[in-house]
Amino acid sequence: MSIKDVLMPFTAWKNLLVEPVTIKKPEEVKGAPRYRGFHFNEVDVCIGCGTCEEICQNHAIDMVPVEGIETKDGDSGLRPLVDYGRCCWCALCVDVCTTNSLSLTNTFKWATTNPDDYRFIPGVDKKDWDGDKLGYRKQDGYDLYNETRVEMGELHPEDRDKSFVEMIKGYSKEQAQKEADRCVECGICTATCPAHMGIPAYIKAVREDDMEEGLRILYETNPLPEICGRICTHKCETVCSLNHKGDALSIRWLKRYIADQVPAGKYKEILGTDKINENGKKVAIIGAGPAGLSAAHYLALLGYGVKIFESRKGPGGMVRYGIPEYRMPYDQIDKDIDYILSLGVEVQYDTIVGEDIQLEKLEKDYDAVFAATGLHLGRSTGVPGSDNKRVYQSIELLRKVTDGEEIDVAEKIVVIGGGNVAMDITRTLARLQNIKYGKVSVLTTCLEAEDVMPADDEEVIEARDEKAVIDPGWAPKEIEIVDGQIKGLHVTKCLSLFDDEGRFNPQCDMGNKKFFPADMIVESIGQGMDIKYTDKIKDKLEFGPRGRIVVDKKSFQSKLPWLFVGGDIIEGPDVIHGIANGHKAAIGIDDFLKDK
Amino acid sequence: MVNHIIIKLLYALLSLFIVLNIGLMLNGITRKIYARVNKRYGIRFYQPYIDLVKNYSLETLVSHGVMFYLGPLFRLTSGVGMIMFIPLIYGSEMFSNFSFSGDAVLLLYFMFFGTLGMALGAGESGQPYSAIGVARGLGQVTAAEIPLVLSFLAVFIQTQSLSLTEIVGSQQGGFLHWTMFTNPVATATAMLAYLGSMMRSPFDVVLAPQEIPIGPPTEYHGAFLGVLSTNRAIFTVAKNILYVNMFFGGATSWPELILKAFFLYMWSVVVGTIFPRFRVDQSIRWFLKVPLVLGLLSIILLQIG
Amino acid sequence: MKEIVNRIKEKFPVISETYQREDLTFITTDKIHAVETVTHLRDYEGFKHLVLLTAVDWLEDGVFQLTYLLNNPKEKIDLGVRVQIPRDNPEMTSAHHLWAAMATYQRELYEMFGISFPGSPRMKEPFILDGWDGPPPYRRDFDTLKYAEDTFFPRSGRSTNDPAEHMKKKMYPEG
Amino acid sequence: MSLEDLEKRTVYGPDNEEINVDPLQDYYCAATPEAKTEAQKGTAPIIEKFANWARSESLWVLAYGTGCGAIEMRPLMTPKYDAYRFGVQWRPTPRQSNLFIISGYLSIKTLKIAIRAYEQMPSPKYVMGVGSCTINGGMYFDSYNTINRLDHYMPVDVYVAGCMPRPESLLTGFDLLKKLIKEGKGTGADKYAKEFEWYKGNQKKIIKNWDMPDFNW
Repeated sequence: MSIKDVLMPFTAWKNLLVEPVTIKKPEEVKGAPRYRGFHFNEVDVCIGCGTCEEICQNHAIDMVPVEGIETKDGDSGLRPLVDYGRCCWCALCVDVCTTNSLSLTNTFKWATTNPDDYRFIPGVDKKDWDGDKLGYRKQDGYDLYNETRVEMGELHPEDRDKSFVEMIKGYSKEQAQKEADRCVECGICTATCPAHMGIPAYIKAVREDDMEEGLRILYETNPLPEICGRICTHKCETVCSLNHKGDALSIRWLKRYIADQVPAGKYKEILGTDKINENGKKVAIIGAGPAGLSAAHYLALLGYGVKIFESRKGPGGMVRYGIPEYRMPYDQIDKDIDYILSLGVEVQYDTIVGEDIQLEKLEKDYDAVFAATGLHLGRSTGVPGSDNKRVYQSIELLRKVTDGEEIDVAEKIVVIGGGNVAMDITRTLARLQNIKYGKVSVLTTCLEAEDVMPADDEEVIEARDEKAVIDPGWAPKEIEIVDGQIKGLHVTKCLSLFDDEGRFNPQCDMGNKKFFPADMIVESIGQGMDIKYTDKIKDKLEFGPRGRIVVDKKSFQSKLPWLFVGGDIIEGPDVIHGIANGHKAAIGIDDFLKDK
Repeated sequence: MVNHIIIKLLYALLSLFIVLNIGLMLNGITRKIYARVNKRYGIRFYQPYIDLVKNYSLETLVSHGVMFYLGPLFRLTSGVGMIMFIPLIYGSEMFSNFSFSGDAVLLLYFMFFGTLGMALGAGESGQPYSAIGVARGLGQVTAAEIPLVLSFLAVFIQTQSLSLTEIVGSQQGGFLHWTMFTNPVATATAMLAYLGSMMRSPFDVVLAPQEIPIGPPTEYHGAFLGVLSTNRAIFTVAKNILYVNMFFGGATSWPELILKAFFLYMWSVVVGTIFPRFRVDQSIRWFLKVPLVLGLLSIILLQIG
Repeated sequence: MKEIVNRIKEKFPVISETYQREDLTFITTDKIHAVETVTHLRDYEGFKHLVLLTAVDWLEDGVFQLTYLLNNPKEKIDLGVRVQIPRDNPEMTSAHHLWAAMATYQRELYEMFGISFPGSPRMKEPFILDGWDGPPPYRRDFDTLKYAEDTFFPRSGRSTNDPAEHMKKKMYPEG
Repeated sequence: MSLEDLEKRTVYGPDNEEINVDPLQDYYCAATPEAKTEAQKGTAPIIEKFANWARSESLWVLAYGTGCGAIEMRPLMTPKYDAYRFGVQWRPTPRQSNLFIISGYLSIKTLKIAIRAYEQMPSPKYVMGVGSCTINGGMYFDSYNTINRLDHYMPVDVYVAGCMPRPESLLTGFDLLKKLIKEGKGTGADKYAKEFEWYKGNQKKIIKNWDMPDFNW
């Protein structure tokens, strides 16, 4: 020990007069800018998907209903309740939040005598730190799941615009699993899907590469997965929680993937439908469309003898006759339908109920009747000139294409209508023109402006890729006809579609006019139903708005106990509503007949 | 005569009260200084008062035996006893308390008495940490006390007196008459021994708050602890006054006394604040080296001189 | 590493080997030869240091996998000797005579997995779990959550809703 | 120590003298605690108030770092936070502390120690539960040997949220506790005495190997 060692410590005494390093007011200390303090939830942004609850390792989050927040499509109405008796501020809930509504503020001081205070709903129960600017939020580019969906292979426009080959290639196994990996299993989609399909469950099956389980889940609620996997309006994807901060999950393509993987021959074995115990009761179904087939499937499984009366030459209804082949190949339709028919369902084609066979006879011969005749009548715009023979209904043209009949395609065509059917006919005609003339000259116009067009965005984009012109926002006024030949369509700018009371009442700017030259005009502004077969029992039925038959929402039973009605003539029009209706009607019929 | 004693007693009690306050304030201010050297604000200077009140207001119950109760009492007796018999203010009839011609020896006895009482009481608590603390404490205090007694002896021999009043009296007439200057070797010895008895670094292994909870008083709580800290305040000041009387010319007024006591106290603070802790064996070895040699030297020098 | 494993292979049955890293290898041997192999490694191959003895519960396969992880301080390499023992009535030869620490590991495994090492000192004394009377808690068929809920009074008043079910109930009350 | 060590027994000295040993009598007070009656409090409210002020301004802490939390406690003693200026001091022995800080989870083994320490503290004594684990199990909620909520085993006066709470949060907890004590609401020890049977029952349900006296200080 040297003298230095003894004296050196004394230098510390200089600190006596130095200002201490102590924080003077520790109660004012704030956390670091990205400190993980207490939770805050932007309740309006949150959709209550419960992903935060799912990821929480400590079971610190409960999903609870909150007064004033309603359950609606895409919003469960639940909000996370955090228990600070469990939370460990790992912020996984923030990282996984699909809407970015959940954050951690940088306030972290909270002492209390009552531990139950530590259980609160962030954002709903007002706290001092609500609205703190700083704190922990999900960083850009840092995600626990992929924000962009796996690209779906498509045929290039130049490869597809001359043929009716299916343009969507479908996912490979790697792609499907990668896409399925994005699912957060929130289940927001399930309620929105009319058929309430077990979406998270079958996506999980894709992730785990268990196709048989996936198929079983599909068939629980949907007996037409190949069809739905291609042309479903996928309402599920619009409410998908991933949609809030990236692309929605490709739920539809994943469904198709499952169905595509399983060969038709294995269906019966996987679904365990080799042997069905018949119960001896018989049900007649009018229409072999999605609703009718769906009902037939579930009734057949329940042991009923099912016979379908179909007016056309083949099964499938609008799926076959209304949707072009490039979207919905016929062999895939057959795959689904053949399986249903293999369950013992009979179909009598070319039979129009009301003409070839009377409803009364069906009532007598069968225990119950399910009518799902769909919307097969085209609607006309009724503008001057629309009675010309070169003015067509899209629905008729599509039917002709399916039946393989020749269509006299003109060189210049105008399509009126902005729905998916309008896009279908536009693209079908474009292909036909391409085949016939080697060039495309189809123009599609509709009342709705671009952003409110009812057609799916991808349909519009693809139609444009195929060189069709889409010019929305115009109201047709007159078809110019010279010597019986169509010269074109006069339109005026459409300003608004609905009046103040929400009724359909388009307003036009008469000064803003346009002329679309054409040799042929196709109207595609919606379809009507033909329920003439009910004429004799009309008095016993009840009709709602737009001439729809009133049915019980649960069982689809009409006022006549033996008559069940469903499909597009009740709800929709779309395929998934039809399937859901068919399923519910099947259960309704079963309930009705069980005790008989 | 009785009247005289009663008045004396009252004055002694008054001085006791004053000393207690000085002790608590010293304690608070020291810790404040200590904190500032450590670059922090430290306790409020009146914190020792609050702690004292709080300790007395806490529940006190324990049944470790009679000696356990007597331990703090012995300790307090030593502090109070010292004050009772120490001449506080030179020349003041009233504040000479009960000093008498042999008081220096009695005071030395009181100094050890408390430690011993504490050792017995803490020992009875059955707390192993207390036992360790007691063993360390007794070892260290004994080692420190040998040089201390030697230095006192030197002063006694020098002044040919065992009366503190006389010893102080012999130092009057200018600061050069202080023992500090007349016998610097003895003063140095005493000052080193002083460090050992103040329970500050580097000699605070007895209390060792981290390794063994708090040394001998581990089991003492509530009012016991209150008594102990009361004594700590009184005893420290009493010891300082003894030193002032022995080596620094005593005091003729209260301010002088407080000032001298404060600076003397600072000596242990200056060292204690910055030095790390000695182990018991290290401190015993140290006391038996430098201070012991110095103590012996002081006596030998007196014999020669 | 490879030479060592080859030398071991000559003397003991090695069921499989995994070359994890340059300085870390695992070999699997059978129950009868495990302790012998470990002894041999210690005495002849310089693996003087026992890093750990641990167990893995392969519930689906019905086995416990014990791993004796040994370290050769001179060569700075690690070798793990794995052995699988049946899950029902698990018992393993004690190796407490090789390293003093082994007894502690074996005591822990007895307590946590219920693997018995006959002859291991103080094996049946409680080690970490004081007064435990449930099944060995590290076994995977032991449901800790249920045990905790039954035993430790979780704070009541928690309830949660599944978003999908809640939405179906709210939006389609008719079913 | 095991349960046998606490049993009464007779030992014999060198001269065959009989010595009766009753460890519970010799080392512990086996009497159950008693709550302070209203009468005791009511005698001199002003004194009680003054005492409460002193108690609140002189919190001597027994910090039980069970695994977490000890690291958040230390900064309070360092120059940066310097909790001493608020009258908070750390005490290494339960005998001299009046605030017991349970920072984090308690396993069955540590609970045993915590209970003994709590019972050794002189009343009025306070308990501060720090972190999620003391409130509802925290991240160890499904552990097989970690208790879920502290208030079943000892009365908790103040909880501080966090996992672990930062030193500033602890200071917030001290402030709240000071307020409570000044208002005369720091009555955890009385609660413990009043519901002694309930607390003991809970403790004994968890600590199956109960080898200590029912009450000891």
